Amino acid sequence: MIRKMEKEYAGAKLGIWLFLFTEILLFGGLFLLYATYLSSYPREFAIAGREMHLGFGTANTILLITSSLFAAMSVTAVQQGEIRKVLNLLGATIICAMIFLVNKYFEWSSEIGHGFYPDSPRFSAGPIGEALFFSLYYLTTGLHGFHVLAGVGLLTVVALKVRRGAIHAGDYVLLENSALYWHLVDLIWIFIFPLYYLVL
Amino acid sequence: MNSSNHPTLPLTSFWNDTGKCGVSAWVFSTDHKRIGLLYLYSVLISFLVAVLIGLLLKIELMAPGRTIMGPVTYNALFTVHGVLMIFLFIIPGFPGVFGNLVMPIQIGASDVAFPRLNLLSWWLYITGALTIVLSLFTGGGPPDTGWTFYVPFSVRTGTNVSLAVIGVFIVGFSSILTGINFVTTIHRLRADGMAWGRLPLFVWSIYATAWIQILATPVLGITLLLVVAERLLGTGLFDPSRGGDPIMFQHLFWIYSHPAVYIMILPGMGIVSEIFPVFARKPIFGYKMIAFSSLAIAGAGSLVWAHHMFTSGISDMAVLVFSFLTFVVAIPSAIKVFNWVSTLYKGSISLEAPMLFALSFIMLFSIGGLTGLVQGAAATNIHIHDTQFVVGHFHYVIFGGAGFAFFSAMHYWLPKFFGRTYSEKPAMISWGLMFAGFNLTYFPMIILGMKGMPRRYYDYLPEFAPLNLISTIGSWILAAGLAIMMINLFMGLLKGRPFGSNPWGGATLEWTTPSPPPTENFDEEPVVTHGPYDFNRAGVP
Amino acid sequence: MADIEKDSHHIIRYPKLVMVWVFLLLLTGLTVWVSRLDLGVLHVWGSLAIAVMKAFLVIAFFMHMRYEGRLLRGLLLLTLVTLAIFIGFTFFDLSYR
Amino acid sequence: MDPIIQTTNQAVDPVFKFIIGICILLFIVISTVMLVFTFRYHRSRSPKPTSVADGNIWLEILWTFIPTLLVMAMFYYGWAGYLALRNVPGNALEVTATARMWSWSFSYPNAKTSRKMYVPAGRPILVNLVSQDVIHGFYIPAFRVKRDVVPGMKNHVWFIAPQKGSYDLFCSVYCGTEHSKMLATVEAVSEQEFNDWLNQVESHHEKISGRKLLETLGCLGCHSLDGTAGVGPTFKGLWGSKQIVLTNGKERSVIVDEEYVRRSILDPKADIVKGYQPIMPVNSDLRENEIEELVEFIQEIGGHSK
Ligand code: HEA
Ligand code: HEA
Ligand code: CUA
Ligand SMILES: [Cu+2]
Repeated sequence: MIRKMEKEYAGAKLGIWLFLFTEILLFGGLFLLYATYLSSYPREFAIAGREMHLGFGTANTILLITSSLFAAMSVTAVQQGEIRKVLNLLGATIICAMIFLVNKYFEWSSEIGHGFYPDSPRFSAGPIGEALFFSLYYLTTGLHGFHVLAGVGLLTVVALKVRRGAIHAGDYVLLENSALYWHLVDLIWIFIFPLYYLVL
Repeated sequence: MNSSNHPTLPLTSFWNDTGKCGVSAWVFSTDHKRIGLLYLYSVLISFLVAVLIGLLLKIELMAPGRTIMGPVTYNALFTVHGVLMIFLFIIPGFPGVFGNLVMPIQIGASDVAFPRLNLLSWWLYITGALTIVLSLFTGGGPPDTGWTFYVPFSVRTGTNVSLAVIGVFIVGFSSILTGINFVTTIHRLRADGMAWGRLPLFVWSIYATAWIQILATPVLGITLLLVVAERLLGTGLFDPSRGGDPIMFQHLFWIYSHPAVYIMILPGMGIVSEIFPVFARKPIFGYKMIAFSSLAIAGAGSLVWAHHMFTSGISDMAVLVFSFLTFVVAIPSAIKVFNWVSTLYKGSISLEAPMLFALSFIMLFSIGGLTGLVQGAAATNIHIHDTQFVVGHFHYVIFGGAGFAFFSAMHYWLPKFFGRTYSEKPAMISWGLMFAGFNLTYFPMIILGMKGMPRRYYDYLPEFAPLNLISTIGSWILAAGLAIMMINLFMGLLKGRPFGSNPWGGATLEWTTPSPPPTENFDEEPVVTHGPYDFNRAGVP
Repeated sequence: MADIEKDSHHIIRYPKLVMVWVFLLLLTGLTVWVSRLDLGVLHVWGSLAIAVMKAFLVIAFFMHMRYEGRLLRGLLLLTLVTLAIFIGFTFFDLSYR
Repeated sequence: MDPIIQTTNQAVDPVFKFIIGICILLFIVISTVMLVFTFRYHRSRSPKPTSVADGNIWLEILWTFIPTLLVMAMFYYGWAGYLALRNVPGNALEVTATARMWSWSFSYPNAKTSRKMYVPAGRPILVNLVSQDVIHGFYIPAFRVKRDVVPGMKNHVWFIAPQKGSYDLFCSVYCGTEHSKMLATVEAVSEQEFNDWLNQVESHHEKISGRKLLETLGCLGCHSLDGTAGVGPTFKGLWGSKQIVLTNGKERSVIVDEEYVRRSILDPKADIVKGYQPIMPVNSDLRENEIEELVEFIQEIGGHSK
């Protein structure tokens, strides 16, 4: 019996990692396009990149890193059987994620307000590669935002299960795997941040 | 409980040993065998629809000019034919049906690693399939882009591309989950004694396939999403007037779709590697090389995608690299072929239906693969790219290769799961008709391509007429064979002779359990003591 | 089984996690600072190098990869190499057009 | 491979012979061996296997090595031939081929345009490929050349017509409804005839006739002038007639007048005549006087029924 559980634990761990690999490649397609269009339109990308709000980007980076820390700590906590702490940490993670999304909302609104959105009149007039930068930016951060949302949902479910006692020191794969997913969301952002906010 | 839907089966098989036999006990079952059969039915429906469309295409091409339909219909039909065949039949077919039915038993497991995820995969498949079907009847009508969805055409056309593409996306998601499930299963759930060196070659091929599903499919996913975004939001990423590059779409598309052709063929190769030793009563020749070459095909196959784009305007450097790698990926296939043929040497060969299909697999796949070499060489590709030659090539590898392997597996393994079997004679006749009809249908296409008839042509010049007519007639013979085969299998599996636990004399684990197997597959967890082709110890784990 | 290490339930103590977090913040600061310098193309590579370091920290500690068996690490490498090839080989086309 | 080739066929055909030759040979050998084994070791003749050999390292090496050699040879010849197709001879005559849904037009250095592609036989021709809308494919089977015509991309292709004669030119990349009708002819004529043709200048002041425009724009691929049914409505008797059209999915009836014809040309999706598919491509690059010509011509041939 113990052996069977051990097997299932290891299986679940392998499974979630394989899933994370597919996520990496999903975003990989967008990074591929970014790389190719950056190499075709370095100047236009640089001009477009300067329109980005570094403040929003940095704030969001810090938020995600911190939330990642909370998620990692919640795993330690559950391993040590500190259920109250787990709940607090998960709550903190979720709050960070929410603030991230609110930030994102304001950032997008401000950009759209300035006339940067796909198919906008401003782009039809501007240099030819600029629109590509913003299209990629919206698609990438949009897809990422969607993942953040999914992560919030997932962590909420996990938190409820922890409270119900379904997740505990003896069986916490679900928590650990959700944390892994959350770290991946962070990881993707770690690359989005320099590519869209910094290098240009 | 109620035995009405399978009259005389022993009460100990997965058909009824849980006591749950209603429809909902099937569509919500997490048993890998039931899910495998669900896949079988759904995949076969797609196949039969698509195959009938293929027949219509051939009738239209019987003579130049309009024969039975207009160009708009023709274009929609070949698109639907391609999409159904590729995304709803052959890609989900092997992993979904035989990967599910056989692979867990072959490694001595009682189920896959994530049974509920497995069920979700099937549901996603169904959702995606229904979405695709829905796209045919709503909006601007069935998509008319070809299964490749090339931009800018797919962005400009008024047909219902967005919905169809979303359907394909969902099916792709299902494929990813199956891949994850299988890799985990093969790593974690092998029975005691089932060392990597004792894995049946079918399992090796499913393993290699699953990796392609995991690593390549997400790229297709994002590509399709981009097409939708392009259509709905006007993101302009592939629109040249806004700096986008339509060739980038082709890169992304083929980064998935070339490896995908190995998703289609690798399990077929695995099946042939099972059938040859069993019907020649001899261990497979070069076990290690065959197992290794499956991984090599999966790996090297991910590096050759741009050979579909030699004329598109990619750089000459890219042509050089990708043409070279295309030839590299042919070598592991050659190794396999030589090892299979050597397995026959000094064996004791019985020519039953599975073996006949497997032998013809070798011939048809060789023709398909060798025509692939003609396409892989840069100079010759220029002439035959986008001609009927390509159509001939891929029907030879997909239908003659993967398809015949699928039929072979249906004859070899399905009786195991139904406990009853088909009659041998109609099986032989249907095989003969299909083999003859197949060559008559597709060889003319290869010649037509050499003569310069482009593909996706609704109408053609009179000089191409005779060969097209021959091809059309061939498709009727093929159709007759296929129909006989389907009827024979269908009747046999439901009402035919009982099928013992190991009539073929196989040495892999699925032949150590009863036919049909119980839900738990084995009465007690097997401990494997010998390799998969050690026929002296066939029948015991 | 052989391919998982015993250590898969390794517990990472809080102080260590916080240390990693501090490093991540420092690297974030560093990358913002570097982006202000006038480095030309080096910008891209410099920022990416820092991002890779951050990713490494997250994967190794937050995601427990340091304590996993060889299998997972190998597979992760496989994935990253695959992605690198997909991106890299596309440039056989783009760089020589 | 001979670096100085006379025609593009010479770059490609030997490669075909070489690769297909090897392939046929391999296929015959493999199938024969397989069939012989199947026959010789059939259970009726060989009731028990007489060997349990499950591998042989030397054989594996042999049949890894030989195929490697063969495919490398194929690769090399294929590449060499491809290079010849890419290296345009210096003295080539430049022609621009413009593709649109679903027609070709060819223009020459002196701004002459034509629906047929006239070339001097025996002289290298460099074709610059331009697309007005989606991807098309420039394919002349007789000369073994093909290149995609990608919007926004500068692709080219070259060939020599070795002999006088007419050759077929196909669109090889799927481009929509009338893809298979997107044909043109390459007329290879003598140098003398070619020059005569080229210099027979249509005076620039002369108005381009509406009929000519319909031809060059490819409209006639779908719309007939004589009342026969096509992919799109015929022009005969169109002017002034009453048509049921779908506008934003709602049916309404209109009288065909100048405004309607203009809208149909510039924004084909606005009104779809009932019973037809919304497949007409947008013609955004037309000049005002061209539109006038078109409207006038449609009025001319359509008016008399009223
Ligand atoms: C099951 C699917 C499948 C498989 C297995 C293959 C296998 C191969 N394919 Fe095919 N291919 C397709 C499905 C497949 N293909 C499809 C669907 C398309 C068209 C897509 C579209 O545009 O719609 C296509 C198109 C396609 C093209 C692009 C054509 C074009 O549009 O211009 C090319 C070009 O290189 C190619 C090459 C190859 C090669 C080299 C192999 C190799 O893997 C073959 C290896 C096999 C052998 C070599 C034969 C067996 C070996 C021997 C008999 C021993 C002797 C051999 C040697 C000495 C080498 N294929
Ligand atoms: C698995 C893959 C697969 C299979 C099996 C087939 C099978 C067939 N295909 Fe397929 N085909 C593709 C995949 C496949 N095709 C793809 C990917 C394309 C490219 C699409 C594109 O360009 O985008 C294509 C394109 C394609 C074209 C080219 C269109 C063009 O370029 O103009 C043609 C034309 O002849 C064609 C014909 C056929 C025919 C005649 C069959 C036949 O083999 C069918 C034979 C069978 C029958 C004729 C029916 C018999 C069965 C019955 C009658 C049912 C009986 C059942 C019971 C009693 C239960 N196909
Ligand atoms: Cu133009 Cu096909
Ligand atoms: Cu390919």
